[in-house]
Amino acid sequence: MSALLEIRGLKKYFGLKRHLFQRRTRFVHALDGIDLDLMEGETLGVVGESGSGKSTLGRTIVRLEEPSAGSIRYLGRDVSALRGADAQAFRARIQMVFQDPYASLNPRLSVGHALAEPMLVHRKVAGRRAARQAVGALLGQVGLRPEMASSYPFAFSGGQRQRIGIARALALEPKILICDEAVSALDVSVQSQILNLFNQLKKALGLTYLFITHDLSVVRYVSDRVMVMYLGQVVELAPRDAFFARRLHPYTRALISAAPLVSTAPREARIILQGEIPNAIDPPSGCRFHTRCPNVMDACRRVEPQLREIEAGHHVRCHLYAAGQ
Amino acid sequence: MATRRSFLKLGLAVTAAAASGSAMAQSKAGKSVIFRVGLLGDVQTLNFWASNDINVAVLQEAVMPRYGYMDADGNVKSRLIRQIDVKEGARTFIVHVTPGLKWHDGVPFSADDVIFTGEYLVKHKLFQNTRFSNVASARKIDNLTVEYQLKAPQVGFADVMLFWVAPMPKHRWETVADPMTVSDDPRGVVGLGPYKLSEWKKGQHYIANRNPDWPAALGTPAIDRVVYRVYKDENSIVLALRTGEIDATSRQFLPSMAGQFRKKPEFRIFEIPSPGYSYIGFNGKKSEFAADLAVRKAIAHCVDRPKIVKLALEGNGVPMHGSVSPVHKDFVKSKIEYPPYDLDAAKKLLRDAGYADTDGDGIVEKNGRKLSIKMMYEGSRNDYDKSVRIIKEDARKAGIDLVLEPVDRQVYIDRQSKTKEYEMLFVQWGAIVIIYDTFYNIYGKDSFLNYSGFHDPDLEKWAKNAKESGSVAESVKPMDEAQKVVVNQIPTLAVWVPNLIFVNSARFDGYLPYPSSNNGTITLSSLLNIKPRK
Amino acid sequence: MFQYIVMRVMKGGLTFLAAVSITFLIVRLMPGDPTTAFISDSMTPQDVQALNTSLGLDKPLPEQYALFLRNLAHFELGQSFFYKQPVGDIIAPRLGWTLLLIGTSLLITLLIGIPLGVHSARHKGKGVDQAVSTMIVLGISIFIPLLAFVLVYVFSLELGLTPVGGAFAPDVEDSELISDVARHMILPTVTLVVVNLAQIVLYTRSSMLDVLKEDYIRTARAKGVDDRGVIWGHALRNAMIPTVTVTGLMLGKMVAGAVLTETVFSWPGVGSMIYEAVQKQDFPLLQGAFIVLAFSVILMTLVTDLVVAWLDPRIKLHAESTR
Amino acid sequence: MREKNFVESFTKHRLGMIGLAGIVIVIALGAFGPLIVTYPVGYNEATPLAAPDREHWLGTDGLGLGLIAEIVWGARTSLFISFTAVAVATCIGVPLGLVSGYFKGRIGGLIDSVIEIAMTIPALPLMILISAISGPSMGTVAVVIGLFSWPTLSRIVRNSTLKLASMPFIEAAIVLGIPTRTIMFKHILLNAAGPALVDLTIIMATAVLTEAGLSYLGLGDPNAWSWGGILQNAFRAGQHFHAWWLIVFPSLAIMFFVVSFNLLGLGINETLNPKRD
Repeated sequence: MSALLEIRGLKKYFGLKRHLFQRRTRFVHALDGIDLDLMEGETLGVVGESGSGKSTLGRTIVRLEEPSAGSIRYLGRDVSALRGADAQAFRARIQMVFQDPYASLNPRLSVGHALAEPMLVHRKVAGRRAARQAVGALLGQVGLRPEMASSYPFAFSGGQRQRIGIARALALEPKILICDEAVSALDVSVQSQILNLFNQLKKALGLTYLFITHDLSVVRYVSDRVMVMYLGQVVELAPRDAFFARRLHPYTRALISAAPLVSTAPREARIILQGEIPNAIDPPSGCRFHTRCPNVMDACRRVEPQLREIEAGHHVRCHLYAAGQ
Repeated sequence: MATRRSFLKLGLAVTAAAASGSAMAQSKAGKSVIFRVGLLGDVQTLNFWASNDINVAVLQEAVMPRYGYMDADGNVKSRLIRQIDVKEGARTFIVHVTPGLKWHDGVPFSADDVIFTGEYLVKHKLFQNTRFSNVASARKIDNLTVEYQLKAPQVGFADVMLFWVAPMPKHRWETVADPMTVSDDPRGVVGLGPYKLSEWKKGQHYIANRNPDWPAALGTPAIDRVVYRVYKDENSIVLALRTGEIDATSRQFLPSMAGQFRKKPEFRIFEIPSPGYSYIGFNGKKSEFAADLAVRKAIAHCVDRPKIVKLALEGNGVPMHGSVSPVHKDFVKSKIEYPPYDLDAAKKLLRDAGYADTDGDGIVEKNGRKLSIKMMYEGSRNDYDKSVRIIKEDARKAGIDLVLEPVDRQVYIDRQSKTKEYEMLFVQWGAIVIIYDTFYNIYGKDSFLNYSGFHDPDLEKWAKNAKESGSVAESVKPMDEAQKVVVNQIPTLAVWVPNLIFVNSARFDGYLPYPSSNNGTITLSSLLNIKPRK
Repeated sequence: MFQYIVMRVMKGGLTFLAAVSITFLIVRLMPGDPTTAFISDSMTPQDVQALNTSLGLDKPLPEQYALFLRNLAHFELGQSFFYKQPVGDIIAPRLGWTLLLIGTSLLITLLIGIPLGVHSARHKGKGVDQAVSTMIVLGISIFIPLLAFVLVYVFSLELGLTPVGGAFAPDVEDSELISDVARHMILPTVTLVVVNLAQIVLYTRSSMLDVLKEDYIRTARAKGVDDRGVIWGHALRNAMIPTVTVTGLMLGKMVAGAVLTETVFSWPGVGSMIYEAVQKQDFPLLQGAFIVLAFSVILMTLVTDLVVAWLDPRIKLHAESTR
Repeated sequence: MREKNFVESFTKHRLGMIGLAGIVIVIALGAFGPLIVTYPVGYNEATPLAAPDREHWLGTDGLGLGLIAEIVWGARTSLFISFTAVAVATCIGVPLGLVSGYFKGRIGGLIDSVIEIAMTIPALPLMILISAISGPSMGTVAVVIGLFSWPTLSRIVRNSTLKLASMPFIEAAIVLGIPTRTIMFKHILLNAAGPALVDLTIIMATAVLTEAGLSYLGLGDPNAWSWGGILQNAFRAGQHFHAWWLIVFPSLAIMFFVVSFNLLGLGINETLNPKRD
């Protein structure tokens, strides 16, 4: 397995609107130094509370947001340097499935039109007739009937719409699919159908997934590796089984204990996090989690911990696992 | 200055009911007799001698009247001048000023003012200045007598001066270097009439109160105050008349408009034959086509006067076939008339002159240029508008394109008399009173009413002969000769003579609707004569 | 709040600058000779020469522009062709009359329109509401001269209740001036109210409907605050915000209505003066009228915006909004 | 987005359908009327100021011309004015609204300021100034009205665009590499068209009223028949006191046209945003 996508030192700050007499622009630190290798063929689950920056990560990768610093390399090439036709080609390689199946389809475009348009723009097909055939095939691939192409989004259920959204993402034959809360808006019964569809497609098409979700059970079901984010930073990154077995970071523990159905470990006391996620405009000094951490130590307040590989493939950012301990 | 006060005054009244120093406080509105006149549009200027605006003329009747007036029979009579003696075959005129007249500031009216007026008008080329163009000298005999010596005999001199000229107060104007720039003398308006202009708000109203110094010998008015109200559009005036907001207006009415007042006891309707007539004027200096006699003749063939009178005047007038109005009976006996309505004749004339329709659009061309002439007229006059539209249609049938150019009155006056920026025009003379005298003013080279500067040596000669006749009878022959030239050369083309219809409130009695001008019933004679009805 | 006012005033100034610049460009860049707009037919060559110097018509456009702005800063709006007086002197006394008419109409429009809008929102879908909707469509469809003519015909001519035109009778006593002006104002005011009412009712109604749906109103109702209290106390203040905002935007349209209304009723304001200036092709006067009206409207819009800021606490915190 | 079938829902809106029918009638009048009545030109000696009767359905004017012909040909003028004004307003207002809503940053702010300035400036006096300087012509009047109608349209398109630009389906289109132009003028415009359409009907209605107003002030085209022009002729000649038909019928025509467009707008608006709680 090689790294399809290499992310180094990725930062994304959002400037706040400055008013007339204010000297300095203030920033929200949405991503604050992300390092990550996405391996070909894997499914990486990204979890975290809202505000952790996990969605920004996905949006920055597909270039809906421009990174403030750091690099994203796809097969060794710096993505941000791409222009024109190369940028278009890159677009085709990484696609996204959105959360809200209702809002992610243009209500004024027929399904066939919505699917054909990207193929025509990228010259994946020549002419309308070929596009129609390709649309039929795509719909078949996501478990819909080809004749649905002439219908408009309002005629479909949520699950069907999400299938259309997936079909649209697949239209450009991407290598990587970013799924941003792709099933969280769906009913539980529909969720598993869509998750199964994702697994089937992965096998059939050899896709690589970045699966962003707040739902640990979904992560457990689809992921090969799991990454936890807190206030724009990675706090833990591990293979799925090791992750659920060991959950080293106190934050991870709290997350998992709050979702009891996921926990296969014997019943243990639920860890209730104190307070809310802090303001990302002025993140806490030292460890960003120290304000809510049950295991907080003196060092945590002063020194920012680094992401360290504790054992093979298991990275964690916490003073509890400092070198030599 | 009055203008700036108008809104402030409201604020003043709101804060404190401070008594204003204006003249209106003197007489209580309830007791005095007030006569209200509606004006269409504002009075252009209160410098009466620098304007021939119709509203200025109306205001002038009460405040600064002319030397004389015309009576119901069309004869010119004297008023501010008691009498004019004609001597030496109409070469010398002795002017006797009416005694007892005082200017509104108390200075007596004298022979000095009379002499000053003529000289000042000529010197500054003010309106009416050409009434004095024949004057060789003016000499003061005594305080109330002036002797005019003319360069050539001019039988109409006395009547013309009486009818057209209003005297100027010498003591006020002798220091004014450029009278054309004065519109509103900050020292107040000084007139000579039976009413003093006491208060005005530009764009709104003008109030004239009775002048106690007006000599009783000239008639004591029953009206204490004349109020002139400015209206923005014609319909407001009609409405104001109907609701009794005003008693009279200088505006003449078409029969259909006057109809709503008929059979109503609150109104009185006067119908007067007009001393003026409408005509088409050509300006050969601005249009090569207007300079072409064949075109002018062809257009003359396109004017169907009875039809125009019927539609445009709603039948309220008479067609005018010659160049002198049928009002002047002595001068139309020879029946010298313009080319008659005949579209085929018009077409033939054009064809013979080398005009042909080569592109099939119905309009003829010559030397690659379409026969198209712009016709300017005062757009707010419905009778003009309809007249020119009818003429345009008939001219079109003959292959002539008349492009209509309706403009505002003021714009019209400026372009006609100052810049001469027009190709053809349609307009009406307010009053042609002394025809044998006026003919020269219209057709003489450089005469002030010869707007287009048309010149024909024969016409010039005969018109001058007519003006410089020793008697009226002597002028008939040269007038006939002059008329022959006019109908052949067509510098102007008369169309119709209107009947003037005026509507007045029946709250007053004694209107004297003289055919004096367009002032209708609001002449000084009327103002001196009307009384509230019991 | 202070900085909001500063910002708003700056914006108003910018708007005014844009308005006068447009005027400058229109007159200069119209097809044909731009100078003819300033040269009346009655001017002598000397007059024309003097005018050329004062307007800089022989200089390049940027210099003309600078000159134009400098003249404007000194309130020099040129010389009227017809009156042969400075434009400012002619407009100044008339502006008061126009503002009086517009101000009164606006006040009455709001006094009628807001309760009507609230009432119709409360009885949504019922007969009252539908009647109001119909009225709104008719209100914005009326041709002012026709409405004015009908009013004059009925009230002045047939019933003799109101004067035909003008602002006050010429020979009125000073002590009766106010009541006389009021009498003259009735018909023009009614005309302007009728044509502008629709907008106010429309906005009050729809913003009231939005506000009534909001949580805190439901809470207040649930807490047992009586309906009348909810509507007039809580909801109206919030519903007022879009209404006042739209009032600011309506001012430009009110001016348009005033031009026609003043003309029909011979009201001695700037509007009827515009009509006269058109008739007389008095371009300096027209240009001056536009500049003065634009200034008034911009100023009044500024005031309404400040009122909105005062009504709406969110604007005071405006600065802190995130993206 | 309650899409459902827009056409189907609209047909159930009674007032909207009445408006549509009215517009169809006016358009038919403008398109086919001239085949039936000839262009009113010249004069007719026989019948000046005739009241409506069997021969002259709507009466005649001071020159004896049939009012019905003048009104039919006036319909063409009104249609020409309103469609030209709408075309001009659309060409300026829609792109500006889209651009300022889509590019939220500096460009958007700048354009938004321009829109706001344009909305504040009192349009009618400026239109009067332009028409007075350029001289009366139907084309000028139509274009000038259009030039001053775009700001509201722009604002409406901008507001819709602001909302739409952050919608996931627009982000999806970006991710799919659809060109920005296509996104703005197809994906967004398709969705912003509804509210914009409502404003277009208002612009058309207002254009006819404005033309009538300009005509009333004497700035209409004397060489074309327009409803405002017929009214102005009648008012000028003072014929409204005795020839009521010269006032009533053109006024009715204006009202009919304006009310129709406003009703259509109402219908579209309520179909798009059914506020039925």
